Amino acid sequence: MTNEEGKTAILSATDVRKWYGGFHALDGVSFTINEGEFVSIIGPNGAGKTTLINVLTGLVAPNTGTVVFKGRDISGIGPEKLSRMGMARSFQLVNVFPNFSVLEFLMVAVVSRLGKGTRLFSSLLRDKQITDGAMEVAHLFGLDAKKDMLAKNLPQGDKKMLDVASAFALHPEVILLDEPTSGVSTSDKNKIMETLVSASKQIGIKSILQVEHDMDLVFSYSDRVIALQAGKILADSTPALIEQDEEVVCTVMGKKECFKIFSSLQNKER
Amino acid sequence: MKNRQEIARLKSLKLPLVIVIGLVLLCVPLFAGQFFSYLMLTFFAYAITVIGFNLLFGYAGLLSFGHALFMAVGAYTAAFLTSTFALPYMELILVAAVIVSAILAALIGALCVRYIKIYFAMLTLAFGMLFYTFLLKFYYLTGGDEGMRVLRPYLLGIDFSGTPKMQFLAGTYYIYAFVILAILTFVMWKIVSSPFGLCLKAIRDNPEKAEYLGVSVKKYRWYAFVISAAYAAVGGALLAPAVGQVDPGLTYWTQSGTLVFMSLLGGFDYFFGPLIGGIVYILLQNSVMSLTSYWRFIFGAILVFVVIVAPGGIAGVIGSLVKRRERRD
Amino acid sequence: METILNILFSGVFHASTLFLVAAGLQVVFGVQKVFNLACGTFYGLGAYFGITVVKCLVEHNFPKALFIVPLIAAGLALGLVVGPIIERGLMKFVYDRDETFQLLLTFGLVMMLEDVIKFIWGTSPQSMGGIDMVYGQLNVLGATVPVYNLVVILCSLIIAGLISWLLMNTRFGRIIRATADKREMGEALGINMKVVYLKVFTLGTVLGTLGGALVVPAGAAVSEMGMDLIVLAFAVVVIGGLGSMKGAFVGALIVGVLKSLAISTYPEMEMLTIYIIVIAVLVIKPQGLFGGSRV
Amino acid sequence: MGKTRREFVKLVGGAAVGAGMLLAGRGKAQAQAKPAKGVPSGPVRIGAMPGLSGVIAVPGTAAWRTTQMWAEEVNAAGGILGRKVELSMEEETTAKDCVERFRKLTLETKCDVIVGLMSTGNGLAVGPLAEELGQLWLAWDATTQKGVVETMPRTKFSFRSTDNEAEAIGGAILTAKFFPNIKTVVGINNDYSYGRDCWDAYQAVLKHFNPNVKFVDALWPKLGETDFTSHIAALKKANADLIMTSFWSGDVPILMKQATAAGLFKRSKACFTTGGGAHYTLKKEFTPEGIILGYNSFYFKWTDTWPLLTKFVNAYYAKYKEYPVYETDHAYFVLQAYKEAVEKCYSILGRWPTKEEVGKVLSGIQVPSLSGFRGYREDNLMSCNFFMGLTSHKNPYDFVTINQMEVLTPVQIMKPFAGAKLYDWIKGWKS
Repeated sequence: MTNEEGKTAILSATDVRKWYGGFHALDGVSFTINEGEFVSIIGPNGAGKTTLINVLTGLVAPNTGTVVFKGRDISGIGPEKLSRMGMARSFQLVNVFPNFSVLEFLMVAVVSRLGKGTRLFSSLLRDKQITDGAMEVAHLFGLDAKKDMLAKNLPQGDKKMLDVASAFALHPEVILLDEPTSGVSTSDKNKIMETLVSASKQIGIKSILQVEHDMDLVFSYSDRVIALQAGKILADSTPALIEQDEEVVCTVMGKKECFKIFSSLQNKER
Repeated sequence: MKNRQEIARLKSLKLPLVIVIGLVLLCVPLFAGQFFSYLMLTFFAYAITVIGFNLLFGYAGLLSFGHALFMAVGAYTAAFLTSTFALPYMELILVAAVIVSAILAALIGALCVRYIKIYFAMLTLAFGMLFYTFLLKFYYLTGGDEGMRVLRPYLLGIDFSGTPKMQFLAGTYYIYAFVILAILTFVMWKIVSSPFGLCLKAIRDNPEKAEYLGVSVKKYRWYAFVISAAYAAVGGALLAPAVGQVDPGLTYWTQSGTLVFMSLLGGFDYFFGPLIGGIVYILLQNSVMSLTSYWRFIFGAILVFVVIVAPGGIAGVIGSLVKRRERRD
Repeated sequence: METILNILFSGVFHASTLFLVAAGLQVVFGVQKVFNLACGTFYGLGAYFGITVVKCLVEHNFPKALFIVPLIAAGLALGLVVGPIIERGLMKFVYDRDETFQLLLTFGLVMMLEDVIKFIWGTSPQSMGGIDMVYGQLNVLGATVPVYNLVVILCSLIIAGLISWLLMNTRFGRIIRATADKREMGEALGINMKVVYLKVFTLGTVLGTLGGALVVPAGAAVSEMGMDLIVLAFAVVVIGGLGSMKGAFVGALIVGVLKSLAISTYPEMEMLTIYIIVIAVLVIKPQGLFGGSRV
Repeated sequence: MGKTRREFVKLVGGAAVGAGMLLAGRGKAQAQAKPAKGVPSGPVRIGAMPGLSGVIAVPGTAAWRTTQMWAEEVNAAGGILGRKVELSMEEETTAKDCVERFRKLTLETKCDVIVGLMSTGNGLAVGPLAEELGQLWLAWDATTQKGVVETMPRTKFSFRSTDNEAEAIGGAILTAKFFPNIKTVVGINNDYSYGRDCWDAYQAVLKHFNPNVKFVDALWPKLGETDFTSHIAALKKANADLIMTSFWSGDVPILMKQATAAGLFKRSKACFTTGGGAHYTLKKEFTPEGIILGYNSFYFKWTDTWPLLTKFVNAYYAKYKEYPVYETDHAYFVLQAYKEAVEKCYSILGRWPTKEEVGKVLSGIQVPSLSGFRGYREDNLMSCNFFMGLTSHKNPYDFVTINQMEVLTPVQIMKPFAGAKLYDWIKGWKS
């Protein structure tokens, strides 16, 4: 499991292809995520990012290729089993239990982590392990003051946080975040990323894989960046190198933005 | 924090209220006539059924339109044991009803829980009607349309055949049924406030998300299906000796509709909602049926009214009234 | 040969009315996602009303041979009146609710309308006498078939044709197909969904009442006819696929012919066979035979 | 709730009584509505349980109408021993609800007697209950016994109807008489106990008279079926000399019509053992002449020499624009039997009798009913004549009636006592 660089691979995709009719959402994607890495996936709309996440989390089975998590092929295994193997995800669009309070919401994840879901007759609220587990995560994400509020009544940003927090409450080894900061004001984005990083350290999450649009965030927090375009990997490298790669930046950010960045660079060089 | 205190206050109020209502129900035969006691007895049987039904409907979000099937399973178990096999021990009947219905529900449920919403409703409806035709067709076994006699069972091994029937029903049997209702209500309360109950509610609210949080959606739905079937069977087994006869009409699809009606009328979002619905339905039917031969119209109109105006049912209306009052305070 | 023909004719005759009711169920489900339990009751209403109208006209010396005209008109008119009343008066309040509530609303309707029929027409069976026999009988390869039954089959086929033309070639049909796939689609296209729902529900009601009116000259109207039919219509749509018009057509044929076949070969298994097929379809192919293709 | 309801009933009952008195007052002298000596002053409460929906709605409605007419008539004539009759109606639905309603009528409404019920299943549920509660129950149709099995041998409070199979036995006797040459028979009966028992008994009896007859097929449409085109295809396939059916409700005209439309009666004779249950719906247009039609225990036109019948049929038609069906006589008889039993008790005891006393007198009673004298046997089973004959178009109505009418007596078509074995009894007949 240890590769040549002395890192331990935890999740790897080999030549994954997924097509819907004639449309190739993923067209031969291969990469490996190692323990301890924070990897960001970038790419323009329709590049196949969400399909990739769906394949990696076992929701969608690839047409060809394999996805291996902790040494086991997980293609099409389904989210429930995967979550018990140690992989969790959050969603691009807010995905909560609308009628649950924050605490109850997190308790669902804790119950499932502790494997107590089939306890029919034990009291939920008297189980300190469960309530404490939920409170701990609520605290990490700054939701403890709102723990009795119903999810549907939370402000948009908190809903998003709650969704992410519930994934963290599973104490996964790998977590996949689908645009954790989308729909959040720019000023809050950095705060969220800080929270994510510190929470993952506290909980002991080994690797984070995120889809993100905000390039500043990508470049400042990731260890590695994978750029997708039209279902293929365009580049897979460190943020520093990607930042310089005109083709990648132009593809991901669009011509106009790209021109701004690179023209200024070129001007400087001159 | 104020919110929390209020909840605590409400909770501390709720338990004594439940106990008082329970005691009043228990004492009904002391101050009411035999017929009213008998009505309450049928209510106990239906209460057990709907409280189980609501685990599926209210908590897991699955609308079964064939749940009367399991009530009939319980009732026919009582008929078989008392009439065919001459084993009139009520405890044995209850255990057998639970086992038979659980096995049947495990099989049917394994197929049904793969679907939700309208498909689940239709599949359960189809199974209910299949059982209905089975009861009608295999008449040498089930007595067909005529059904079967249910003889008076022994309670705790004691033969009460010396007591006149109504005295038995409004006395010993009444208390017996009440105790079972109380126990099963308590057990259901434990179930819904357990981690399992939480997971069921999570499944109802958002099955996709629940799955990502490691909740085995289908398995838990299946558990809920089996539990609710067992409850219905106990309800049916308790009802049968009171009626004295079982017939296939018990499992016709409109009977399943009645169970849904009760839950909705009382408010399926609330733990005690279906119980309120059950008692109101039974008392209402009792008086409306005597008043007019067009009682179906009135019941249909009530159902339509509840669906359109008060989908939260009676408990929902009470709940919102209480909330409004608290806000004013 | 004669036997096979007899079985086929009776199966298809049964299927033709079953199709109309099931089609009404399908179009409403396809667009509004409401499983209308009251469709059987509409069928019963249509039967009773058809008798009343035709009887009244015949008493006033209306030519007997032309009774089919006022009969169809009665079925249509009743649906056109009852449909909008129920849609505007009741259904519209529950569109944004869970489909459970919609199902229960129609269950309430079944109970109410049953008593309405009893109130208006009483409990005695109503029939038009032998009026359908004015068309005589036809001998096909030794099998005697009442011509009226063929007329019903023909009417049903024409209606099926009209519906498919409506769906494929008109603006209303395109809207129905679009909204059947995605409700938001219709709203996004700037269509007044209120009007669409009104029209669709009325169409569903008309199909039911028309089915009842058409079948009744060959039999009689009895109070339990609606309850009897809803279970069969339910079987049809499950087998054919919920929401699919093609499914209603094929499903009705399957149930009709199968019923006919079971009755003449192994009568004890008649209903049992249908339920077992329904469950088998739900288990093996839950979307039904044509569930994939919408409306 | 109970109290207000009782008041409501009182109101309605009072209005009915008032109307009845007005009507009666016009004709003959008004009888004194004052209870006789030793008789309680309150009204006699009679509970009635008619089926008003589904297949039992047709006879149920007729029986309920008859009950109301009887009550009006009796009240107009001063009631029972001067006590007014007050009716409480509870609909017959499922067994579970019937048991509940029966209890209510007994314990809440405190009825002196309960009449009604039609379905055998409901009878089996209510019969033992009546014995347990000590409540007089005079059944219209719901039997607790079948010819084949006896479930309640000795009753004190349940007064039961005739055996389920009586009509089928009568039908078979007449088949042998009218159509001695038939060789093959096909049966179409509802798929429930009444249909099956009728088909079995019919076969046994016909075989007894005509050992060479073959029963080629049996069809079992479910109760409440409303389309028989498929069954008719199967009947055609069977190609038998005679079609036997025990249909009795709204399905009779449908079957008749669809069979005629398919030309079935061109080849086959038919025996509708109970088809007269909705006889006015059998229009001439689609009902052939010369098939056996049974009217159960009441034929609205059987004689002009029994004024009770003529008067009743006219009054019924005038009121409801329909002709009465067989259930009217069941309903009329049970009430009349109760009234006369009470009066008989009074003449002996000098006071209002207990339910048990009434029950004792009811055993073996004979009273004039709509279709002649009717009674209860010593085993508390109703004994009455059955009317059957060949359909005829020679009448002033738009529906068929019967000629060559046979009156089948209970001795002919009902086994002699409740415990007897039906098929042993039939085997013992002289050919």
